[in-house]
Amino acid sequence: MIETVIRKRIEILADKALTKRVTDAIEKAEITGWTIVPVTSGKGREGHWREESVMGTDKVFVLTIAAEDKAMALAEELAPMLTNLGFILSMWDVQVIRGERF
Amino acid sequence: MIETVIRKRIEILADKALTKRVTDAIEKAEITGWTIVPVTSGKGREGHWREESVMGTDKVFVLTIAAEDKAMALAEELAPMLTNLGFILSMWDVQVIRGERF
Amino acid sequence: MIETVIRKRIEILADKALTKRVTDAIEKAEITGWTIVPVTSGKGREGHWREESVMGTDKVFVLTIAAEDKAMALAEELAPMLTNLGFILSMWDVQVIRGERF
Amino acid sequence: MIETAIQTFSSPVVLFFVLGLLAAFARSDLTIPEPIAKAMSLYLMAAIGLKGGVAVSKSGIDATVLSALGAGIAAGFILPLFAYAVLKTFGKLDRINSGAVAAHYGSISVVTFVTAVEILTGQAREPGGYMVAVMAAMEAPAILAGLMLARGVGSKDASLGGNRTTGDMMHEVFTNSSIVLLLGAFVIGMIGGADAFAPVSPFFEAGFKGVLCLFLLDMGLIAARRMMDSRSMTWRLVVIAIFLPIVNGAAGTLLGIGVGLDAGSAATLGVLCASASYIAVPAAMRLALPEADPGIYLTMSLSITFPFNVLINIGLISAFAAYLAGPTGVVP
Amino acid sequence: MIETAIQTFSSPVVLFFVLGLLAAFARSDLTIPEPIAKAMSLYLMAAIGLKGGVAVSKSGIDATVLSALGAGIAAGFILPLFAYAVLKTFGKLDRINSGAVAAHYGSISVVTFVTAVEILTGQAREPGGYMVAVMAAMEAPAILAGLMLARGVGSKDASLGGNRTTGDMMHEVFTNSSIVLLLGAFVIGMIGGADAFAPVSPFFEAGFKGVLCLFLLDMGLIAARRMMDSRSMTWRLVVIAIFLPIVNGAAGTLLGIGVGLDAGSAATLGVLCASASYIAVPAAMRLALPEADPGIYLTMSLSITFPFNVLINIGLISAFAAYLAGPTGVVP
Amino acid sequence: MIETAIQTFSSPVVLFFVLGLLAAFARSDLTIPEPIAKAMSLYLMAAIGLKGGVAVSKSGIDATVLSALGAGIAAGFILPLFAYAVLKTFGKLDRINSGAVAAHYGSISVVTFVTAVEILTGQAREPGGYMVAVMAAMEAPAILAGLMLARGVGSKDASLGGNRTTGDMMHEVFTNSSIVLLLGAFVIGMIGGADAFAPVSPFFEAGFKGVLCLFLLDMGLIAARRMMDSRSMTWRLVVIAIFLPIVNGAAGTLLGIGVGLDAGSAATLGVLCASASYIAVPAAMRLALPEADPGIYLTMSLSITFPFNVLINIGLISAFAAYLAGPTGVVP
Ligand SMILES: Nc1ncnc2c1ncn2[C@@H]1O[C@H](COP(=O)(O)O)[C@@H](O)[C@H]1O
Ligand SMILES: Nc1ncnc2c1ncn2[C@@H]1O[C@H](COP(=O)(O)O)[C@@H](O)[C@H]1O
Ligand SMILES: Nc1ncnc2c1ncn2[C@@H]1O[C@H](COP(=O)(O)O)[C@@H](O)[C@H]1O
Ligand code: NA
Ligand code: NA
Ligand code: NA
Repeated sequence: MIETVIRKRIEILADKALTKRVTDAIEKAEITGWTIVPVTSGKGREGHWREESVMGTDKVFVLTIAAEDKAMALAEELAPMLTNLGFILSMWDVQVIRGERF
Repeated sequence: MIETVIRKRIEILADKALTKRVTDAIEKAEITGWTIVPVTSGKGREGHWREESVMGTDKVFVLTIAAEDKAMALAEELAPMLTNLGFILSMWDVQVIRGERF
Repeated sequence: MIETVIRKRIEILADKALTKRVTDAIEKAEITGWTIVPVTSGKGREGHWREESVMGTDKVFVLTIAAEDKAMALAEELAPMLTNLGFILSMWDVQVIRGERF
Repeated sequence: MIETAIQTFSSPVVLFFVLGLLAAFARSDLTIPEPIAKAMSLYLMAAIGLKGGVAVSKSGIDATVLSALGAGIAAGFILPLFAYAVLKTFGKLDRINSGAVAAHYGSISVVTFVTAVEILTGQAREPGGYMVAVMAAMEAPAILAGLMLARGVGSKDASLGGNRTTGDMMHEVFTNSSIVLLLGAFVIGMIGGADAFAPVSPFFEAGFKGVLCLFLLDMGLIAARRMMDSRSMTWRLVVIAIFLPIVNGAAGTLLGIGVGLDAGSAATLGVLCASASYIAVPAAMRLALPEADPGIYLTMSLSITFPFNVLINIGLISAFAAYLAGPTGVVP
Repeated sequence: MIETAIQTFSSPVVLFFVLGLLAAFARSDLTIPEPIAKAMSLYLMAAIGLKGGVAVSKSGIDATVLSALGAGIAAGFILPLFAYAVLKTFGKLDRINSGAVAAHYGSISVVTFVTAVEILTGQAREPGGYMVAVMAAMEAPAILAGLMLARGVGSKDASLGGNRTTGDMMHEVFTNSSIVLLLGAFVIGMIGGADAFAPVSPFFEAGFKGVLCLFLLDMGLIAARRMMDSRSMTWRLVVIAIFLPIVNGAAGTLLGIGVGLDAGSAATLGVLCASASYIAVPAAMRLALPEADPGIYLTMSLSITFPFNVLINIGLISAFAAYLAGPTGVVP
Repeated sequence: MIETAIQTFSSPVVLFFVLGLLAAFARSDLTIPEPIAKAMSLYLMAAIGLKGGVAVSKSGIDATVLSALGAGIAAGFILPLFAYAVLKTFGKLDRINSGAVAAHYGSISVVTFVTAVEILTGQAREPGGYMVAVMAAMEAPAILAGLMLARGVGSKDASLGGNRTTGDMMHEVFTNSSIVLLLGAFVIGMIGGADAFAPVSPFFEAGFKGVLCLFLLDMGLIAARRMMDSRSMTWRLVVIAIFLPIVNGAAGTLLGIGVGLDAGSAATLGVLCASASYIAVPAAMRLALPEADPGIYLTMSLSITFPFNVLINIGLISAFAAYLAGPTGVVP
């Protein structure tokens, strides 16, 4: 049977305009890659938002898979933005094939 | 090291036209927020579908992060729709930072 | 309380043009369905890519939920593509309602 | 007849539809991006609404217009009853799906209407501008009729995550995006009239046929792909999807001639009766009758009835109207 | 006045905006797909830029143009100061949000400008083509002024995941997509001139008003939905969102007449001062001042000031300019 | 030469391309939404196909047309062999990437073709309408040639999740969306002819240059961003991406004059040979040769060859064709 290893999958909801701040943090944590998934609307304590790229209110999910230590370093780095910029972060363990890539 | 808490992440695949039924259920369960992710096509027992917004066959993922008890209440509330309207629900544990938000 | 069962959720990042190779593998593994989620850009060891459907550089996430044995069979089937075509695969356990559907 | 067929098949609009069908059957990866397809449908609604409103602002509302409107609305309520009966008996569909399909066949297809106007105009039988108003008026009644057939009057479906009353359903039907845009643009056209329309006419009028070509290309692609994927179709349903447009088309044409319309307008009323909605009604059904199967109603209306109407039935109806109206163009 | 109001409310552009407002208030599901809305805004920027560039390539840059430019740029720096003071005191907003909102009111709304040009042209008071250059020149100064008010000169916000200097902020402001496209197309129009513009004019000129209709339909939908969702609005902010365009509009018109512009151009300068940005500035703020609340600045500029300007204030400003310019069209 | 350069650089189409390059190099966030870019490419294919089909329906197919077609198809098979040799030896690429890149340079770029037609028409050297047919005929042969070079005839790649035969590959190539649309629209244009084309010409003809401007703006943005991100480029590949269009352009022009085409058509054949595909071929390669690196073939064709052709090489080729054809416009 094929061999899998455990990594962390981190998912950050951020303003599209501020994506670079998240990916810079990912690179600072020396994680090899990331992937952007679009989102179209949502609701939170600050109310309802909709993807309106004309006015720059759109958000994205930034996904990245990394070893636990790097994942925690990334979470640490992003923590102030979660508070100040309203980002949302969640992470969980996943099995990956060819773990050396992450 | 930064502190994380465990929450449930629930993901519901629903018809776009019926999104409000899902988000109403989320609000009924007193969960603080949700986020909509687009999907473009899929296949199930009922065959193949493609995002065709002209004809209203498009679907979305509704994501929400909540404490376990609220998550289970939501699942309970949504159960009839899973059967009657062909929605799909899955959930799993995630670590979040600033758990008081969820 | 509503009853849930454990299934694997597998997520494959693949070139849009090659989606059919992934869904063919899913069908070969006798999994009942799959769902496609769009992605817009990313970065890995091979550098940066952006969704450019004019030139065919766009990618998608293929999601599928299946029992563990079928999930492992799928991973086995996809393994060569992970190496040759640069696909990425991760999987984890999820709770689902109405487990007989998956 | 042969002349009509040649005219039909040398229209770029029809040819792009055929191209779409062929490309999908050949399993080409050609697709129109989703937001573009949606935008084209919105554009077509706005353009048709404006044009109709301007036409009515010019002609005013006279007895002909009123009788055409009356005939259309009546047809919108009656046709679903007939369709429902056929679908439940011969078609062997359940109550919910019969009601949903009946709503589609009682309502109208804007694109079929437009294609018919183009073909009729090519035959020097241009229908009256007020037929846009008739079309707009025929969109909603059949949706209401179909919902009542499927659900019964005043019922609630508390089980489906809501306390949905007939009032809610009416709201959903009348705020449906295509109905709002078609009627809204119609009113704008009536308020503004031809003068106000002039500056926007390069966009809404000159561009119209070209957009229609690309939209029909997409409809061809979607119709053919849906046909190939279809699992819920039976031969009975295929027969109905051909039979209803023939019968409804003839009935509508007779009705039109009967209430005193000219041949072109009567043929257009026939086409409206013959056509089955695949934009406004499916979207409304997904909301108001989500248990119904789009694999049935969309495949019937878009993949069978729509091509049948565009490629064959419009020609038949036009010939029938010409025959009824007689050689002098006056009802004999 | 009444005549102006009739002219305003029979313009399809304005009527589509009203349709958008009504559809959203009626909770219709009508929406323009996101990529289409974005594409329309890019199209409008390119078309306006080209048109302005071609106009300036014809007229050249003379003393009138230079004084109009000077007046516009000065207003762009001064208006935010006034707005900031009002927002902080009467509006009770904090420093950051006051600065962000001030940037919006000091900058300009391209669509308000275009609507005003259309209405003024309908009244035989077409402004000079160079006013596009004035508009372009007024976009950025207020953003800089607003950022400095919110942040203080030369500050850094290391806490927010970066070492962002004033230089970074200036770069973000000037490479903002709408500013790049507006200015870029302006330069292309100037280089190419009328001859080079001719082959692209069916797309950029003939189509313009139609695209504007659909864009305003969308703005109506968004403005109304935002108004209904709004949580951060107070009555004080609503008052300011009406008060600022009145005061700024009058001031701008006076300034325009003062530096010797004709009535149409002076009214246009008034409208530019009265308008609040909802495309370029919000996008820049999200990047450069992410702590500010879009629920405040977008709701004020798009949901209150923009409808007020389009439906009422442009008429007021035009009448005021006509009054100032006197019956002979010359400054009395 | 200088005159040509001025003509090139005052064309709005070229200027928008330069604007895109500059905006991306300045790290502006300007982007054309993805579905819009795709829709524009589909529009351009449909419009060009229609135009060519109508042209051929008028002119008919005579000896000149046939020899131009023959020359084009022959070039489509031969150019990849030459390119492959250069890429493998001087370029030091492996077999698979050499084959993939060779397919791009043997095939054609529709947008380069269109830009060349515009520039040549500006110089009173409008090529024959049948050159669209030549272009369409040149799209596919090089893809097949490139695939055979990369894979060998009749090979299978069972390892890559499929049993992909040459037949499968041919199917994928000929059902590629741009090829289907270009050829389909060509046939529609031929069937319908000028009369049928008239009602859709405001959309497909009048709007064409404007859409081309925005499409080239996007190509400029993408080309520059790709150049800045590129990791796989070597100086050898950059040299080849300039060398091939010069050599192929001259060869194609000579061939054109040789088979008896007029200067404009010969120059156009030269441009087709010089151009490298970045729409149809990359999409086909992703499917049929997924192991090849888009970082190589797209960067070469889109980021180097395309700007070189548009900004410089079209001018060179046009001058060369004029020189060959002699002052009287007849081959000396
Ligand atoms: N519990 C939640 N689950 C999923 N998404 C959430 C949740 N809470 C907030 N969000 C998303 O995060 C955005 C910002 O949240 P907030 O800062 O609370 O307004 C919301 O608009 C949602 O898109
Ligand atoms: N096993 C699965 N994994 C992921 N998505 C699924 C699965 N089964 C069904 N789906 C999605 O749910 C939709 C409806 O499923 P069904 O009701 O089985 O036709 C499908 O079209 C897919 O998009
Ligand atoms: N660690 C990672 N986390 C998330 N996505 C990744 C990761 N590494 C690679 N990817 C995605 O996979 C694509 C191909 O990766 P690569 O083959 O490493 O260039 C990247 O462009 C990303 O979209
Ligand atoms: Na009907
Ligand atoms: Na202002
Ligand atoms: Na070539």
